[in-house]
Amino acid sequence: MSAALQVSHVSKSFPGVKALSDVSITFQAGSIHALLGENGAGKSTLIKIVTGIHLQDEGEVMMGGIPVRFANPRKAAAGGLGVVHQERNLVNRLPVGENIMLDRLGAHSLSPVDYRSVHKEAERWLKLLELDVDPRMQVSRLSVAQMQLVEIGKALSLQSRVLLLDEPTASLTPNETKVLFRILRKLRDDGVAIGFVSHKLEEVFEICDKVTVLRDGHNACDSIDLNKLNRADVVQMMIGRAERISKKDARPKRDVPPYIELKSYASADGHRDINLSVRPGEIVGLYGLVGAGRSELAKALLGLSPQTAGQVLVKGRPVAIHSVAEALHSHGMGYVSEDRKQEGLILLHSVLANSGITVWRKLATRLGFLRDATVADHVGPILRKLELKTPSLYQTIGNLSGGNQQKVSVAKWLAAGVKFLIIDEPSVGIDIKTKAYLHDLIHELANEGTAILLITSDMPEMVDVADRILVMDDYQIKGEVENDRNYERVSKQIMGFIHGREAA
Amino acid sequence: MNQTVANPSIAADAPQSPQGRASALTRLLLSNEFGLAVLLLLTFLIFANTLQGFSSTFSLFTIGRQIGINTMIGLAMMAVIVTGGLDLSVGAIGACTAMFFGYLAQALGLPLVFAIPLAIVFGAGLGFINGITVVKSGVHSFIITLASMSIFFGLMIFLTKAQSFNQLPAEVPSFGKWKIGGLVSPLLVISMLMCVVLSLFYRFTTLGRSMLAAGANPKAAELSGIRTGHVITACHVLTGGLAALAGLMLTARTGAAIPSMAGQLGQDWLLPAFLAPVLGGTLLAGGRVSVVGTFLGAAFVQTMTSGLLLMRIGEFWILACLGVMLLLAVLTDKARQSLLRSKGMV
Amino acid sequence: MKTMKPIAAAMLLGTLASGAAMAGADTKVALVPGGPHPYFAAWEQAGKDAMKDFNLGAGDYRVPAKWELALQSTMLESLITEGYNSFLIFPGDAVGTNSVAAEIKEAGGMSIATAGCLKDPTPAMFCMGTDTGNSAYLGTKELIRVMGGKGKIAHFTGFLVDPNTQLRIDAVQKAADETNGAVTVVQVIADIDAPEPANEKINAYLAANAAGVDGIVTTAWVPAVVAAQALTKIGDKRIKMVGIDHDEVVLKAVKDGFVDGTMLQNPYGQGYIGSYVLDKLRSGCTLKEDAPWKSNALTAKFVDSGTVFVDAKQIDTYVDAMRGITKTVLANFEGNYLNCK
Amino acid sequence: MAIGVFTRAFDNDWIGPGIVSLAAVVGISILQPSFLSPFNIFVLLSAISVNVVIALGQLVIIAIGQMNLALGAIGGLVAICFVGIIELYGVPPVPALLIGLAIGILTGMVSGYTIARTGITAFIITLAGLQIFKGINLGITEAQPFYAVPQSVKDFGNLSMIGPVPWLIVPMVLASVGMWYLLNHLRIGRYILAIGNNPHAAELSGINQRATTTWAHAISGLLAAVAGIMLVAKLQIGQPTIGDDWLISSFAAPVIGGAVLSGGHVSVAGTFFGVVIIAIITQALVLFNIDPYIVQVVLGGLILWAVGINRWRELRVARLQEQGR
Repeated sequence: MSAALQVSHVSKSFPGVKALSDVSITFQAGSIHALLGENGAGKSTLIKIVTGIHLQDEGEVMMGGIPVRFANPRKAAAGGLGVVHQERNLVNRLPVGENIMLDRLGAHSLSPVDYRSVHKEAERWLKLLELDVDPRMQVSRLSVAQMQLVEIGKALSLQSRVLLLDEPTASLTPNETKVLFRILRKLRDDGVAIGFVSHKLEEVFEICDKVTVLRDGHNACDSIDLNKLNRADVVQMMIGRAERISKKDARPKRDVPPYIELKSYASADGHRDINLSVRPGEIVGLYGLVGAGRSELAKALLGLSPQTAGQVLVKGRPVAIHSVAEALHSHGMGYVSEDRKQEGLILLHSVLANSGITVWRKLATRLGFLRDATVADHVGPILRKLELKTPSLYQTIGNLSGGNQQKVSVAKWLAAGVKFLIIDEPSVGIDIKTKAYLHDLIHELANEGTAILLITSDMPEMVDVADRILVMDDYQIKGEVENDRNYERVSKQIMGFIHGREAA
Repeated sequence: MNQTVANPSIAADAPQSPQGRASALTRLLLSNEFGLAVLLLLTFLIFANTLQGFSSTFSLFTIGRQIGINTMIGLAMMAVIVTGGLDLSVGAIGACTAMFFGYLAQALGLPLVFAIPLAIVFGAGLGFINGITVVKSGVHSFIITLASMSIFFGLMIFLTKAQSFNQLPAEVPSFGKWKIGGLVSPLLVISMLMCVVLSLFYRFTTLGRSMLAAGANPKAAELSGIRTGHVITACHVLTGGLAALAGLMLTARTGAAIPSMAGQLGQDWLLPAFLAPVLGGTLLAGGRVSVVGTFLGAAFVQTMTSGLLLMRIGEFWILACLGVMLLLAVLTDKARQSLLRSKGMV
Repeated sequence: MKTMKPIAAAMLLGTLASGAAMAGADTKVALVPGGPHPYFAAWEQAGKDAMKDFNLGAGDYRVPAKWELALQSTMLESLITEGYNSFLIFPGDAVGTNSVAAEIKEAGGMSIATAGCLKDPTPAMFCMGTDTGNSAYLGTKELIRVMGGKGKIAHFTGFLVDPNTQLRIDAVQKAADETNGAVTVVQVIADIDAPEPANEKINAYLAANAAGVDGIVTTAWVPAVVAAQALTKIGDKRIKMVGIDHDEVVLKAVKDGFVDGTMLQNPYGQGYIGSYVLDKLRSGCTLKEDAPWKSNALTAKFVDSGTVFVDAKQIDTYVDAMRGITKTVLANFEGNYLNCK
Repeated sequence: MAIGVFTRAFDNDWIGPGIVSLAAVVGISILQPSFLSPFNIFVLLSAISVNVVIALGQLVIIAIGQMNLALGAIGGLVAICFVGIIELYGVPPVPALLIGLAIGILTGMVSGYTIARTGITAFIITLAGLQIFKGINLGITEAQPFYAVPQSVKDFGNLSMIGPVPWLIVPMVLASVGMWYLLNHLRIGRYILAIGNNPHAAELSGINQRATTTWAHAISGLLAAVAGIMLVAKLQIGQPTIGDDWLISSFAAPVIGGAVLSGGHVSVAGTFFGVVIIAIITQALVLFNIDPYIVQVVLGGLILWAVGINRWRELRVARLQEQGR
């Protein structure tokens, strides 16, 4: 029997970066197949090629032994390929039911929509997922987890032979995840080929039977049985060496007054009763699931959302921050965004413009004049220190690799010489080497006296880098964990704080 | 390709390796501006050799003068397209400013040295109103300026009772008629100077760069410490100022400040205002400007218009020709971009 | 257009005799309105006829595609470039078009502001057109007459940016004032030169105020058409109305008795006489400074191209009336205004 | 959810404009009793009918998150083609009508397809379309109107059906109900809204964006054509200027009616009341002899006011949602 979905020897380049090279993977019917790899290893690119969003440069995609080349996701869905993408893809202003059934609202353009059957059908999938939501309700009124489930329901409802799930559990609670896994097992038993992408190795070992690992766009392994492997093997394949539990020693505590301190802080975004302080030279981790309100807290601190209660103290003095400009220029605060493409960088512009944007004001003459050379003199040493690889400073940054882009989005804050830096998911979409490098850099910065707030959902990263870890859930701080670099203990404690909500 | 930046300060002055330089040359040859310049040159040569009178000094003078005015109108729109927005009220601002200038110079008898700057400040002020409304309301500038176009123009007509100012100081009309070297209008010179100034502005000033950054990605710019709201307001102010300048130039050209110079609600300016920057390669989505392209775009449109008129194609078909030209221009640009992308050159 | 043909033919006959055709092959006349408008349609035939009758090098009617001052200016400039030297121009703007007229003069050509005037000081030779103020005044007088000397008048007129609009408003007011309060102007609706808003506003006004109005005077083409339509539709013959121009709708309403009369203007005569005069001036004639120029709010050198009130009785023979005027004006011009050696 | 009921009342976009319309009617008729005379109602309804069809033509494009600057140019082109073929070729009214509507659909489809195929913003494509269609219009007519409007067409535009209700209301009602049904109950309508709301998600969900965009513009073209022909009937003349001044009101009415300009959310009933408000204000300014110079200012102010209200509502809904989390 030929494989339900087979990818053979696929390569794909984007300007400035080779995303996939000679990658193969085979999804069999009746199997749950884990696709693993670090951020930037090429998982999402692979899924996008399979579903017809990107076109491969070389290689072949086959379904049931027949080569396919979907022109767009529509064709892929019609060809029997259901996908839950990593980013949310719901139409917010339409009701839940219609979102689930969006591609089956009618036979042709002028078909009337039979709402009763649409809602009935949608309800079936919502029930299956144990999601108690009226299919007539607008998606915009759902919580993040509910949206994720609706999206899964939408993919399930296609009843396709192949189902690819890209990080389906990122914002789910353990209970919701349990329900999802039950459904996936049933689908597997019914003969569906399921592809499962996740960062959470525990989940992978719980539900998957096969595994393919990608590393830097190559196959680290191709469709092997998972039960022959243990966690350490998988990790070794992912990062190319044995998992280091903690390379870095616990850093000495500094006994200095905090650079920034929040007291019973609340924001218009919904944060409540936040108490938090970061000392110069300290790396404070902020852990939480997607939708817990971490990035929102960072942005609120920078003045993008009004403060509604409590106090913010910078160097012991109460301040009110109304704009990022104020945060940067008056209080030395910076923010490395998790969303490089949308918030961190101006992809249309050059490396120089992106790395110098924070210091234009500082470097300009009194009349606001500024020469490229002045900026280059200022940011050049920093970029050089970060070992940025670019043909020239005038290269459009959109053409650089993810790791190099990330270096620039950090570099601009180094250039600005901030005293307090919030780093949000620093290792999304970058290669392992850059990641390690960034971790060193964060430590180095802290050693030089910068106060750092690190936001990440990557548990090993958190354990590796942070000094102490605050756990956030539902826009509140649920607890604090002193980081002794003991992965097992720390991660268990963190999860305990988050799941405390479940128990209650 | 991927060599580490060895010496950034050198990189700043002459960043390209020989390889990089070659690709820069190719990039120049494939750029919108270059294509437009070639097209303009060709059109011009064809018209000059086939149409009688096209290359007479009088014809060249009038074409040049009109290019000057249309360039300024195009620059005014360009300054706000940078933000990914637009300003439908440029014509209304131009007409209002011209009338305000007329009032100052004629009714109040203010010397030109005061009247001109005051008028430009007035136009910039109208732009400021647009900008602050757009930023504060968060509504797209299309709808805001659609409204302000009506309001500005309506108030102007209400206040002036649509009466022209035609007793302006003699310098004004004679400036419009002045032929430098018997051929070149000072209006063209002013616009070309403004092109130089704006090119420098977008390249060498903090504000100009911030405008580009805020236009390309307002979120990222905001999070990088740029006061996006202020910058976008500043873009509208710049638009207002440039529209005011265009209004004054048109006043010099007609020798009087007349309320109808930009048509009902100032709508006559909209076509040149969009044609020039769009033909010139300014991204409507914001974040990239081409000042030179705007000039070339305006020059191309005016050359075509004059040529078509001389060819006696039929006055009424000129409008359709301009529309087709706009369409072809954007389609060619699209094709060029995808060519570049397929060759991995962008 | 179709209406124009008979007029044109009739006028041709009437004027051929008086046209002492001089060799004017180097006189290239361009007739340029401010933009497309049915009023100017007669200019095309007038230009052609004049070209034939007076042996001109050209008598071309060229219309800017839109009512856009810049477009008209560009077109005039390109006509200069093409070698035209005599221009009949309807000014896109009474002030703004002066600069192009100056360019024509500098290029060795001459121009006559036609159907609308340029504001003095102007490089145009003179202005020939309907005396808009006078026409509005006379029309209002006629209206007051049919109203029996008392009542309330509504006045519908054109674009506000057109300076003639203000002249018309003033003239109507003046005629009403002369009745010492017996007649009042109760409403002026302006800015309705496009059919859609005209239709909306005039209908809205009549719908609500028909009872409060005894007479309507219109002083622009579109409002006349729309108001005539409206009165015909209501079937109201109590409200008196004096229209303007010769749109089919207005003429029919006059015939049917819903409109009491219309003030005819003379676009054909303007084009024809204007071309003739330009040719004369080019062949050495000069304008007499002491000629009986009229003056209006814009210029001191104005020649009336004639206007005539026609009511139901004369409506079938209005072409004759116009022919008479054209003849008179042409003869009058030759005798009183031109100085030919 | 209690909040659901509360916000749903606010969600009904037409309630605000509806109340304003009603208040305006009551207020004006007290000050000016003739406002409610049968003839005035007739006049008002005729004007509203045409403008609703125009606004709906823009509404469907706003729904998909774009704008159609060529709406008026298409309407004008169809209007003169309609009368033109009757006058020049003696085509009977009904085939002429069908040809006119076909031209509208076709021109709309061409713009829509160009936008969908090239990905160039609708603003530029329809700006070019505006110039081209208007240019063809003027090229054909040389700006002279066609007069040969058949009596049947004139009657349609000027006679009343029952009492003060004009025949013109028929296409308006058909268009409104049709548009409401399309947006709420037809697959194409839901797709239009989905694309307007989140084009990326729509594409990933298997919606054919190209076809949907093309059809949305075709519908817009059809409505422009209907409005153009309605105006021919109403004005009794094939004016080349038809459509020149549709732009502002075509955006103002949907916006007053609560449409979100970025797409995905529109209200047919709200748009209807938006048109009513504009019509009443236009009339009120005439009735109360308000300086005509100020009309434009009021219209502009009205748009800003509507935008402000919409914004306020959006924020309010967002806040309620925040609290409901």
